[in-house]
This record gives sequence, C-alpha cells and structure tokens, in this order.
Amino acid sequence: MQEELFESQAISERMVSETLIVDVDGFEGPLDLLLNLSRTQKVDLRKISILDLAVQYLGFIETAKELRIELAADYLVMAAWLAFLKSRLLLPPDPSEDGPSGDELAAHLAFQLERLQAMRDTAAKLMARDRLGRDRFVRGITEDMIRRKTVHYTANLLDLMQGYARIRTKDDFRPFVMDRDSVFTMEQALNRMRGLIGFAGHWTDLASYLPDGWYEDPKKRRSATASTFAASLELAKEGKIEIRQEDVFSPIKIRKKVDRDE
Amino acid sequence: MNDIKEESLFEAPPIAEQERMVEAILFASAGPVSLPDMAGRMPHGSEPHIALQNIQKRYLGRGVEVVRVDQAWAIRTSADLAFLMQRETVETRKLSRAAIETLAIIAYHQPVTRAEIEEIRGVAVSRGTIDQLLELEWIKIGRRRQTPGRPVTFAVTEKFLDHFGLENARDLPGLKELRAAGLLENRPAPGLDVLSDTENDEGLQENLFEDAIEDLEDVPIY
Amino acid sequence: MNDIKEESLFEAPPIAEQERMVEAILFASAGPVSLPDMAGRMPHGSEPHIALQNIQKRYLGRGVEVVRVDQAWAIRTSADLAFLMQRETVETRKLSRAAIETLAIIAYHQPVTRAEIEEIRGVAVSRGTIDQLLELEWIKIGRRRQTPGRPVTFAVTEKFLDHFGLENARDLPGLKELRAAGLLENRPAPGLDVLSDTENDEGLQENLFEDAIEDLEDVPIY
Repeated sequence: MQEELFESQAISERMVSETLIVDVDGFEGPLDLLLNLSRTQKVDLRKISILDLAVQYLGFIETAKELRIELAADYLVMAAWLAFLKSRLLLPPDPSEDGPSGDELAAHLAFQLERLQAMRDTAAKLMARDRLGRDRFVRGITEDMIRRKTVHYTANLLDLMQGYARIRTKDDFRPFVMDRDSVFTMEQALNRMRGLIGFAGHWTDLASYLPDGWYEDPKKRRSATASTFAASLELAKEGKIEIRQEDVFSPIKIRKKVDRDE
Repeated sequence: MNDIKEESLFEAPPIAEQERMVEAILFASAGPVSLPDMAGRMPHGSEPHIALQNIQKRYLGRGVEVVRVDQAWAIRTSADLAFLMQRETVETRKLSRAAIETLAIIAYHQPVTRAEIEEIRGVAVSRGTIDQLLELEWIKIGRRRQTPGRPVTFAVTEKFLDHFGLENARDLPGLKELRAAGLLENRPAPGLDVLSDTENDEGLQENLFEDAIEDLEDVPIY
Repeated sequence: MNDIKEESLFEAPPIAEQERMVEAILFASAGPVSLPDMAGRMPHGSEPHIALQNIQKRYLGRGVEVVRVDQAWAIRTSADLAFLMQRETVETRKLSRAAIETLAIIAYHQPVTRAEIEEIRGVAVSRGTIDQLLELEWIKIGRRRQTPGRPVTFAVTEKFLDHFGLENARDLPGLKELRAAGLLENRPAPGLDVLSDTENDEGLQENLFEDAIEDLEDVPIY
C-alpha cells in the first residue's frame, strides 16, 4: 500500500530532490500526490507551506511532461490551478480584483489535505480494531427460527346463504339484463377508426384495428371484427378510406384516402 | 491477557482462564468439539476436561447447556426453551367468494360431484378451492357416483355443522326461506322455479345427506 | 417448565426465567437480535432489557461477551481469545486502499453522497469500490439528499458496526477529535461554488449522525 511505498520521509524526499522517479500510477489522484509531496516538508499539515507544495507539484508535472508520461486530465487541471494559486500567493493582492484571496485558496487546500490525511489515519484505526471473523467470533451452531403460519379461514352461515342465493339468482337475472360484454358496436368501431385512420397512409390489415383485449375471446373477436368491418365500409362510403382484398379470404386492407387520389 | 499467553508457553494458564477458552471454543465451533481437539487448540498443559466440567456446572439451569454429543461437546439450547426458536403466527382470513359458493353448493346439494358444482356455479371450480375446503375439514370426499367415470362426490362434515351451528344439513334454509329473508331476488325466471324449489325441497332433500346417514347400500338415482 | 409456560399466558415469567430465554435466543443467533425481536419471541409481558442487563453482567470477563450493536444485541467471543480460533477465521477478501478509505469516509461523514466522497479523496470513486462495500453489507444506500439531482447517500450498516465491534456510529474511533478539529465539515472551496455546492453543506450537517441522535432520544441506554 501507499504507506509502504512511502514508508519513510527519506524515500519521498529523495523522490522529489533527485529529479523524481515519476510514477503517477502509484497515486490516487492529484490530492494524493500533493499529500505525499507534503511529507517532505516535515511539518504539521496545519503549518504546511502551500506555496512550496505548489512549486513541488508543478515541478513534478514538468518532469513528467519531459519524460513524455501521459498524465490524467485531473493532474493537469490541478497543475493549472496551482499555477494560478502560486501567482496569487506571490503577487501583492490586487484590491480591484474579485474572488477569494490566495491565502483563502491556500487555506482550503491545506484543509483538504488535512482532511484526507485524517480519513486515512482513521481508516487505519478502523481496520486495526478487533474484527468479527478475525478477532471476535460469532456462534458456530446457530438455530434458525422456524416460522409457522397458521391461517384461520372464517365464514358464517350468512356468508354461506348469501353465497348460495347469489348462485341461484344469477340465472334469474339473465333475461333482464342485456349482456353486452362481448359486443363491440359499430358506433364504437366507427369512433375508434375515425381516430386512427389519420395515421394509415399505407395499406394496413383491417384486423390490426381491433381494439386491445378483443382478440383472445372468440366471441369478442367475432363481434369486434364484424363491427370494424362494417365501420370500414361506412368510412369507404364516406370517401375517407380505400379498401381492398387481394384474394378470396386474404386479409382485408385499408388505407387513408389521400386528396391527390381524387 | 498477553502475559497469560506468553506464560502459557511454559506453564498452563490458570483454570479460570482455561474455562474461558473452552467456553469460547464451544461457542464458536460449527460442530461438537472433542477433548483432544480442545487440548490441541489450548496452550500446552491445559486440562480441558476439568475446565469443561466447571463450565458444565456453570451452565446448569441456564438457557443453554453444555451437552455431550458422542465423544465431543457442544453448547445447545436447553430443551425446554425450544419454543423460543419457533414463531407461530395465526392469521384470520375471510373465505374467498369461490370457496363460499362451492361450500354452499356442496351443503345444499350433497353428495355432489365436481362437474355438478361447476354446472351450478356456471364456472370451473379450481382444485385449490376444493383442497382448501378439504383442509379445513368442512367437506369430505364421499363415495363415488355410479355413473360413467365414477366421479367422487363431496359432502359436508361434522366439523362444518359445528362451525356453522347447524344440527344437521337439513337445517339449512331452503330457497323459499332464503327468498322470504330477502336473500334471493324475488324474480325467478320461468321454469327455473320448478327446478330449484320443487326438486330441491322434495326430491333432493330425500337423497340429501345420504352419506351422513351412511346408507351405503342404496344407490341414489340421479 | 410447562407450568411456567402456561402461567405466562397471564403473567410474565420470573426474571430468572426470562434471563434463560434471552440467553437461549442470543446463543441461537449468529446476527444481533433486537429487543423488540426478543420480546416478540418471549412470553407476553417479558422485559428482555432487564434480563439482558443481568446477562451482560453475568458474562463479564467470560470467554464470550454480550455486546450491543446499534439497537440489537449479540454474543461474541472475547477478542483476547482470538488465538484459539484460527479454524473459525474467515478469510475476507483484502480490501483495496480505495475501498478502505471510502469506507472510512462513509462511516465518519454519513450520510454522504458519492460526490462528497470524491471531493474528500480528490479522485473519482469507482463503481466497483462502492459495489464491494455494498456486497459486504458494510454500507447501505440511504435516502436521497434533497439537493439538485437528488443524489443517493451512503451510510454504514449494523453489520459494519458488528464487524468492527462498535456499539453505534458515535463510537467510531477519534470521531469527537475529528469533529472538534473541523475535519468532518464539508467546507466549500472559496469561490468554487460549482465544485462543492453550499446547499450540500447544510444538508450534510443536518443529517450527520441524525440516526444516532434519534437513538439517544428514543431509546434508553442500557
């Protein structure tokens, strides 16, 4: 891990001073690289010199470029930003200029570095705790809880009688109620066709105009087919569509009648 | 703790410490552990059998106990607490409409075959509905009908009568009574009247519950 | 024993008996068991939290310990006896440095969005890292942040706490110090509103360890 790579300050120092052995792969992003460079300063992260750090980073990037090492974009973005920061830190503040001061920017970068370092330290502490399956152990023989579900069904005499009455009266009602569940009227078909016909520029099978849910049940299909066909005849009469059948029993096809045909 | 571990290279840890070890080993092992196995894991010079005895005493009357399984030892839940390891839930559900109707038909028309139930209801009766009623022990399978295919018939049970507070199935109100009680629409279709009332009230009633009477010799004429 | 069970329909079993039950329940389960769960399995009127306190005392200094994990309880072997358990040790896949850091950031900053994790690490978090932590069930997806884009947040789980031997998320090592040092703040970069939007900041601080705070109010500390 990184800790081992940069075990001692000596190693990282050498890295910077000896024109660097550039190995960007070893770093997890520009912030990580900055954090590692900061170790050469041998100071508390709170007292770090961001200016020095920026110079080191830019030097590192420069070397990488000379060695023609391809750098990921975020390293270059950071380099540009640090170059900007460096100029802000070096030049006396311009009162006419808006935006945060160089010191503010530097303080934030220091905060970011400190925060990242803190997270690394706590991560190490966390991993060093007495861990389950390594230091502490769970019960070896477990007993799963058996869930048994009993369902009580209830019904009373009234339910029973009402149920029976329902069955016996079902037939009684038949003559009095028009059962139109399976009937698709020509009015319905006509309404549906009028809505759809505007889109039918090409020859289309009439069967494709049957409403959804009217295919499966043969009774429904029969009714829908008949009414759709009747509706198509009506529309043809009105001059809205053309209708054709290529052969006996072959699909009936319709299309919108376009003005130029007239 | 570290001291103990290091010392143990030379002499066995105190017996209290050994007890802790045996306890942990028994707790964490996936199966029973033998004494030699324990000794092999514990510091040199340990006497797991003594530690084990102590632990066994310590757990006496607790929620778990140290039991011997063959040549090995394990911690197990005390037998009297096994009930904690199961959860029984009771749920009350209303019988489905299909089940109620099927049950009603069986009650009024028994013994009745599945085909007859379907004819009366006008829809197929699912296997699940019949199974459910059988499971509830509200219906039972009667003898087979002496017709082609010898279909089984269904009839209601004692338990059914108990549940619905009936002395016998004849107590079920007839169609006339249902109608009088407003449970039947008072608009019979012509012809249906004859079928439902007359036959039900007389012809059917006679043969009805024949199973209950266990008049097995008599073959009903259907 | 049967007497006790039957009586329990009317009054809670004696506390000694309740202790046995809690003991049995904890021994039987690999994962932590919550108090409501225990109460649900024990006879009506039982007070598992009192029984639990007694048991926790009883196991003090033993080979196994009764530990609290968030709102639940479990028995675990004492950490100093780990040397006995080579056999039980589960080899966990070694976590990458990225995964470990991401885990720590989620634990200390929860609930935290992916963008916030990336802000802290200064590098993109790969899908695989999050997946690995989710797979271990050490982190879970929390509710969405009420900011533009409604990003999901991540938080650690009970399993995480159990694994690292933490009673709750407030027990994370060094949490107080980090907070005092202001290192858990989501401080926006000066002038760089785009990078870390100020809205996030508010939401984060408000939600931080909100669960833990809720716990404090609602549940007695045993």
